[in-house]
Amino acid sequence: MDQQVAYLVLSRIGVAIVTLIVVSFVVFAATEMLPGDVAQILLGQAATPEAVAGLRQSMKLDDPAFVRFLRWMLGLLSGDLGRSYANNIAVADLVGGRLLNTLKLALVTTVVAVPIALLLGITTAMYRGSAYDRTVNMLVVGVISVPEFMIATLAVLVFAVWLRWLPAVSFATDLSSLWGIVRAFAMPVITQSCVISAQMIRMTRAAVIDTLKTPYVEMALLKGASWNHIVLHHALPNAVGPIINAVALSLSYLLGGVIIVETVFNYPGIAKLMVDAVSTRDLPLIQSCAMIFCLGYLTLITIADIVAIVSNPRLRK
Amino acid sequence: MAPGVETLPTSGYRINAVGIAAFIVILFWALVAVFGGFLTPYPSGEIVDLDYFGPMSTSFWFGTDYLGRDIFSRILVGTRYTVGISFVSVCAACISGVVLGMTAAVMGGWFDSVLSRVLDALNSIPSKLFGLVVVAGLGSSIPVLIALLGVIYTPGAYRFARALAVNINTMDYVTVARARGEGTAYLITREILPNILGPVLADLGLRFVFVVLLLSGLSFLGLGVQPPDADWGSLVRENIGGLPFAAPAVLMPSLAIASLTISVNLLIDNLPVRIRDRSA
Amino acid sequence: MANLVEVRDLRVGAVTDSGRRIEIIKGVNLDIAEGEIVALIGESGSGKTTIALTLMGYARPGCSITSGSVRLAGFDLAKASERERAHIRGTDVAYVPQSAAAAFNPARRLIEQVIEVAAIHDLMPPEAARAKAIDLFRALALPNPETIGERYPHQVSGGQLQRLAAAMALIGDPKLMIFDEPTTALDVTTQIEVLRAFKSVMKERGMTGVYVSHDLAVVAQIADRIVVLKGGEIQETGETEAIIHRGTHPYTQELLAAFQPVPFAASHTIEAGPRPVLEVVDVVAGYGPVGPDGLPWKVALKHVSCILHKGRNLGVIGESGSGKSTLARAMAGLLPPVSGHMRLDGKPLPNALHERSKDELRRMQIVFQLADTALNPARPVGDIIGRPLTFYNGMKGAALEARVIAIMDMVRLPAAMRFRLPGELSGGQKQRVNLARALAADPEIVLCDEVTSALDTVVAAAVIELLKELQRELGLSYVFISHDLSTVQAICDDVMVMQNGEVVETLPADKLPHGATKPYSKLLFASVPKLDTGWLDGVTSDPELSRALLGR
Amino acid sequence: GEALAQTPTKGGHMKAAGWSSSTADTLDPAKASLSTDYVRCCAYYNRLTFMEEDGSIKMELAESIESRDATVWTVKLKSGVTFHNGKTFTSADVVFSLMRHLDPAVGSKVNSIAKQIVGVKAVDALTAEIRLAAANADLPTILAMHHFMIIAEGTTDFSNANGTGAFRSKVFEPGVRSIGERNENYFKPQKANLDSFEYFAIPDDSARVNALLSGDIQIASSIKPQSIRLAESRPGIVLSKTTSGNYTNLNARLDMTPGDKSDFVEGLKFLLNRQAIQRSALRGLAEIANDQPIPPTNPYFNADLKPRAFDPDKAKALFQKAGVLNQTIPIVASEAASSSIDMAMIVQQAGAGIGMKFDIQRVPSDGYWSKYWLKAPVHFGNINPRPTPDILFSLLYASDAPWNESQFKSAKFDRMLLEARGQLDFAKRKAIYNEMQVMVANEAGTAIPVFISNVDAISDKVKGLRANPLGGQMGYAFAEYVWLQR
Ligand SMILES: Nc1ncnc2c1ncn2[C@@H]1O[C@H](COP(=O)(O)OP(=O)(O)OP(=O)(O)O)[C@@H](O)[C@H]1O
Ligand SMILES: Nc1ncnc2c1ncn2[C@@H]1O[C@H](COP(=O)(O)OP(=O)(O)OP(=O)(O)O)[C@@H](O)[C@H]1O
Ligand SMILES: [Mg+2]
Ligand SMILES: [Mg+2]
Repeated sequence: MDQQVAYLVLSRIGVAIVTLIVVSFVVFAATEMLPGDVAQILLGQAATPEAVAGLRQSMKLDDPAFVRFLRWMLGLLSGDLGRSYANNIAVADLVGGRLLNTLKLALVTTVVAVPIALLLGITTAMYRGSAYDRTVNMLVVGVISVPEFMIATLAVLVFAVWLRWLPAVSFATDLSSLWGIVRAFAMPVITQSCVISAQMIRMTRAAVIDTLKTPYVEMALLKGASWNHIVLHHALPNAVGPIINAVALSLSYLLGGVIIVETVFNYPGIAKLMVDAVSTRDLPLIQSCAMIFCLGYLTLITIADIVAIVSNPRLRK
Repeated sequence: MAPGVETLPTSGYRINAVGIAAFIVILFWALVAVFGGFLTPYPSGEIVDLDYFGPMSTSFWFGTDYLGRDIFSRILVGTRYTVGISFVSVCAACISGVVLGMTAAVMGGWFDSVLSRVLDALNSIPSKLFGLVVVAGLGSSIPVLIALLGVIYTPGAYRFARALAVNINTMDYVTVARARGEGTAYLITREILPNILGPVLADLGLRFVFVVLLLSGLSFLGLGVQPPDADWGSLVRENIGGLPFAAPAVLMPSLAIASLTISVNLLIDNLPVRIRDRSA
Repeated sequence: MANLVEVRDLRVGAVTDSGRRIEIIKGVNLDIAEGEIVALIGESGSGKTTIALTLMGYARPGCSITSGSVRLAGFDLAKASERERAHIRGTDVAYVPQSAAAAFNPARRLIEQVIEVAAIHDLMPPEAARAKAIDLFRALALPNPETIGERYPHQVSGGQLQRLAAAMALIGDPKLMIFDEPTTALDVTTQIEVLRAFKSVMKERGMTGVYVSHDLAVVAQIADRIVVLKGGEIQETGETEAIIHRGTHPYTQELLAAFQPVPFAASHTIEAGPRPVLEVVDVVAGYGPVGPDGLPWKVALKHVSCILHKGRNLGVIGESGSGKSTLARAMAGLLPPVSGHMRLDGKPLPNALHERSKDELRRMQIVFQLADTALNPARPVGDIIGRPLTFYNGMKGAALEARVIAIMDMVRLPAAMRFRLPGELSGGQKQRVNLARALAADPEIVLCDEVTSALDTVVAAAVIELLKELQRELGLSYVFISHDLSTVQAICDDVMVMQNGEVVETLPADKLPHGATKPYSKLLFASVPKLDTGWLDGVTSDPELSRALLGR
Repeated sequence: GEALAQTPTKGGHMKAAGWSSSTADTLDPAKASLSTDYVRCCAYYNRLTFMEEDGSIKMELAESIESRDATVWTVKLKSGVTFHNGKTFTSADVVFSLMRHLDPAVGSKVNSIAKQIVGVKAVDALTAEIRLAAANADLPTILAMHHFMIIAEGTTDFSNANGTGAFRSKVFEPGVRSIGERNENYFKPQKANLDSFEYFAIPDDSARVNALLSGDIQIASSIKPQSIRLAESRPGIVLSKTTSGNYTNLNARLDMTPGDKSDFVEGLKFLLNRQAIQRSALRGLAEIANDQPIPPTNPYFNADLKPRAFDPDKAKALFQKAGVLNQTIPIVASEAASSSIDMAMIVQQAGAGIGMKFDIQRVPSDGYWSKYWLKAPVHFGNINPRPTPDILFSLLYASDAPWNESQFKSAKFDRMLLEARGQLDFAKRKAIYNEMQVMVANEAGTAIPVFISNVDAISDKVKGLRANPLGGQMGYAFAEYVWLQR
């Protein structure tokens, strides 16, 4: 079985690489389709045709698109992400710190949100129909119905402006002490958790409820198992597939989808970098960011797929 | 059986009080979506108040927005976008995602692999880039917006439905249907769908919420609802500056969103159940 | 002796969706003395499982105990809290379910589920529980007792699963054991061992037992007292001897009468045409990935060949796990053989399902052994049975409805049941739905995998009668897999004996049981229980038989 | 506070936030385009000249700039100035810094303005000579623009800033933040007051204000009119307002329908409800303009040219005459041109009153300047303040102007532009510019409703900040001049 899983992982990694290349090409093509190129956008309003032509030439943008794509791909093979068109700084330098920031925030959010979400999802399934279940359900849907930027702004108003407990912008804070980090991360993490938990909670609940109807759950009841035991040992293992998929999808949001949180809390993460790169048509940077998102996403869903397969013995061939 | 059960004897379906309440709210908004445009006290784009973020008053029921426009009228006009676009695109995304997901689970093999990878790839393209390319290529109109939202949300629905469906697909009753020679269409609609409907509907409810909110994000890409009209999410976004003053301009659209999305989810949780005759 | 169980005026009801109450159990009184084994017999759907479950203070979803009391050692389970009930279940009273297949969690290893009771009630450390479980596996004659627990539920045969379920119940040493048809899926040889194991374990630990069955012969071996049920009411109670010899109630007599089957071959009138309708040649099949040697990881069929003639029936018998169901799956195309081939009506039949034509599929229908998992829990019975009619014949509307009702009537199911979901049926009812679905396809060959195992003798006899009748009218051919030799005898022309994935021998049914030549076949036939309370104890004294049993 | 303003306190670390930054952030003055770039350039580099609050020109790195014919200019440089890396500042640096704007590969934003420079010559170590293609009396003002900051000769790598400015660059993370430390070797006797300053962008308007309110930053630049009420409501916050000539205008191209009908263009100008725009869209933080680009603060402003009144009836008549009434005219607007969507809606509403249908097309701000601006028949533009009428007119209205938003072409106008440029006499120049302003207001297709004020919200701890015609935050040069009150 270990061998099967290893084979599975290897083949998925192979497929992931192909997907990466395809995505990178699509992203490249998409960028090419957008109006304006980096020379034009860097010059902004000052983009006279001659100025644009001159800059374009000096940036080697006159090569055919495909050649530039290949050049970038070849560079990537040798581990070189290229240099940003916009300011000629190595993409790796631009991305590195930002990626780390994003990962930090994502990690903290995961650690906070996933256990809480699973706990709420499972307990609401256990006490389905109870007042507790209804309250949590209302709250969950209520919380996600509030736009993210509103949650973020409200949090800032309350905790930073009125109470002055927390800094309004995460990055302007001292990150050297643990307390400083907690203060800086508190609001972004809460906001992100609000956004991603809902899906996990609802999906966990639905999947667990589905398995609670099965005869083996009835049998466990007849063995004298408590509800807790039944849910944890019987319902959950069979609901793992859908749950892990919901978790993976939710977490993938933490990489590229947190643009609002990064904006409101002025947190220098990779989502904003990507948006910047798109608006400046900074191809090497767009490509690198897209690769990172894609890689993150593929990693998450591959893990989800493998866990789902391992959790259902019938799927293991 | 839960107390507060109400029976609708004629329909052959039974629904509980919460479900009825949720349904009434949704019906209300559906009616507003259709007729709201004719009921506005003021044109939705007209500046009617010299002040901005005005309070609730008899002339402006829900106060005024950042430009001094009547929020009540703007919500009425915005309803059709929020309700209509969200509804259509969520249905499109979920139907295509779920159908594809079940098909992939049933067919398996290369169809499953290829489709899964294609949708994975689609999902890993940043949606902002995607949106921009679509606007650049196809221009911006409501159908394009709906299609875009559908495409953005299909892979998620697919993934979730597939995860559920592969488990069902291993059951003996699916094998029996296969042995009968049933086609894929039958397998997915009759053997698999009824058994994954609960989670799929729950997923649909959530996606509805996301779409309602995403709409406002896409308006800023220039997609879809064009000024002076605005969907509810955009109303909240435009007026977010009024939050510190608890301006009705930001609170009322938020309440509208919450009432609709919560109702949709409650209705899904409390769908009518068909009354079957189980007598021996 | 004090009564361990006292049931007084027990009523169990269900509320239909339209709000109407129906009563499933109508005022039952029952006493069980300490150390006594009481059998509940009665026709399918008479409420046996329901009563058995109330002894644990449990009613299936949609049903509830409406009145009466169920006292276990003086403690009223009907009024107890869920917590108190949980405390008693597994330790004071344990249950072996009717459908073992559905009772196991597909995602967890068998051993974990078997020793779970010990963990839940904190009875013993896991290692001790494991050791005890392995002892029980051995006592219940499971193959590879040390390792079988590491498998998953879908990796063992139906009979193995049922024994594992018994082990799961026994591990907590309960005071009261409830067996719900625990041997229906077992072949006779295994059945003997299991029954003996049950008997000795229960005697050793002074357990009290409730044994639900429709098989009088089995009940005769194990029960002290018999309670006969029908329509949710007790018809008659008495000492075992008294009931099996002097049963007075008409239903009891019906049951007894149905026990002696009329051998089929004798009454067979159809000319045994020379035309083979299905040929299986040298088939090798199994489970798991195909290895470098071209064989699957677990080979379940080793070069099996057999022939089914038109209008004749082939019985397949053999111990649990011998590959009977696998053969049926291979024939149906669900498990394409790695080598060998098949012919249908003289024409080559593709091995794989998807290569077969719709007509080929229609002509051969399979009835799954595990009715529970073979019925879609989300679809009403009427739809399940109606589908083949629509699918193969395009039947619709009123015609469809009429035909569904007719088919349900053939298998003795009331028409009103077509609106129910499978979860709301009794075990025997599910099995009949399963059979009805195959018959609805209007097939030429029906692969019946234990279609009567969960049916009481009366209904089973009726179903067999139905199958014969269809055969007379439509010239059907059956492959009849069963462990119940009398049933096989009642319907088959030829009987194929299987062991370990191989064909031991094939005999004409009228030569049974004395024509068997191979020792294994002999053993098998000698193991058929007799309607005689002393038979089980007598078996062991038969030197030849016990030698054979030991040699296995 | 004026008394205190006289005695600056030294020391402290200040944090200030602009409204936009991206990975395209740069330390190259020629490429500077966002507020954050300007702030950095002002802190790390110096210009030859500096524009004061009242629009007058003061010498900075130059000792003097003189010319007899406004064509050949002699620039005398300050001595004893050193770059951050210790190199001495000489005329060679001036030659390099100015000439590079002509090289297309540099991608200078002021390439089109710099084109009038035909040559810069180092006369001696501290004297440079600038030769123009044609006379231009505005050269000292032009040199006060941010892009003409002086860098060390031969600099091509801008990952660090090597300037002469009051601060040295310590941290530069594009799109994230910049930190500068006081330059102790600064050539001005009054060195910077702050020990260090940190600058970053908080693009979200309410987040920027909130950061100020919570005390995380001391300056929140360019806050939106809608946020002012919040900022005002809190103690310890002061607002600094400058109206410097930034405007968002509605352009109808004269070479495309419907702008090719002059009645349509005129009607559009009458339909522009300037009061409503000033009051509602900008919450009073604007001054009503009269369809020409020179702001009232500019000495050459034509005070006699009165803004058109909002007159829907006249507009209706004109539209009728142009034959466009009842047609649907698309207007392209975008977040990229600030307030343009609100303005569009005001025009749309006014149009609805007279049966004129305007269809607002909100397009992404991404790509707006390359895809829609200057191109769509009716669209919005947004022009930042420029120091002189000459720059504005040659950039925006001359027949060969690179940004001729409405494709306004007039030989007379071009002639007058050249004439004024060479004219060293203020009164005569003003007369010509006045007439040109009238021409633009009446003939060009650019409707300029208001000049938008810039409002910076600052903590009352920040002292020494003055207004500047080059933009908010003291023309972005605040870092050198402000101090933090303890
Ligand atoms: N999916 C599977 N994977 C691995 N082994 C399996 C699988 N299904 C069945 N087996 C094994 O194959 C052998 C034959 O199984 P099969 O179900 O054909 O037995 P059977 O003769 O029908 O027994 P029973 O009378 O108990 O139903 C058994 O040993 C069983 O454990
Ligand atoms: N949820 C339900 N709603 C209505 N009727 C039900 C429900 N569950 C079971 N029944 C009915 O109750 C009756 C008793 O069922 P039970 O399972 O006790 O039968 P049984 O005697 O064990 O039969 P078998 O031998 O077939 O297993 C059956 O007629 C069955 O159809
Ligand atoms: Mg039963
Ligand atoms: Mg079997």
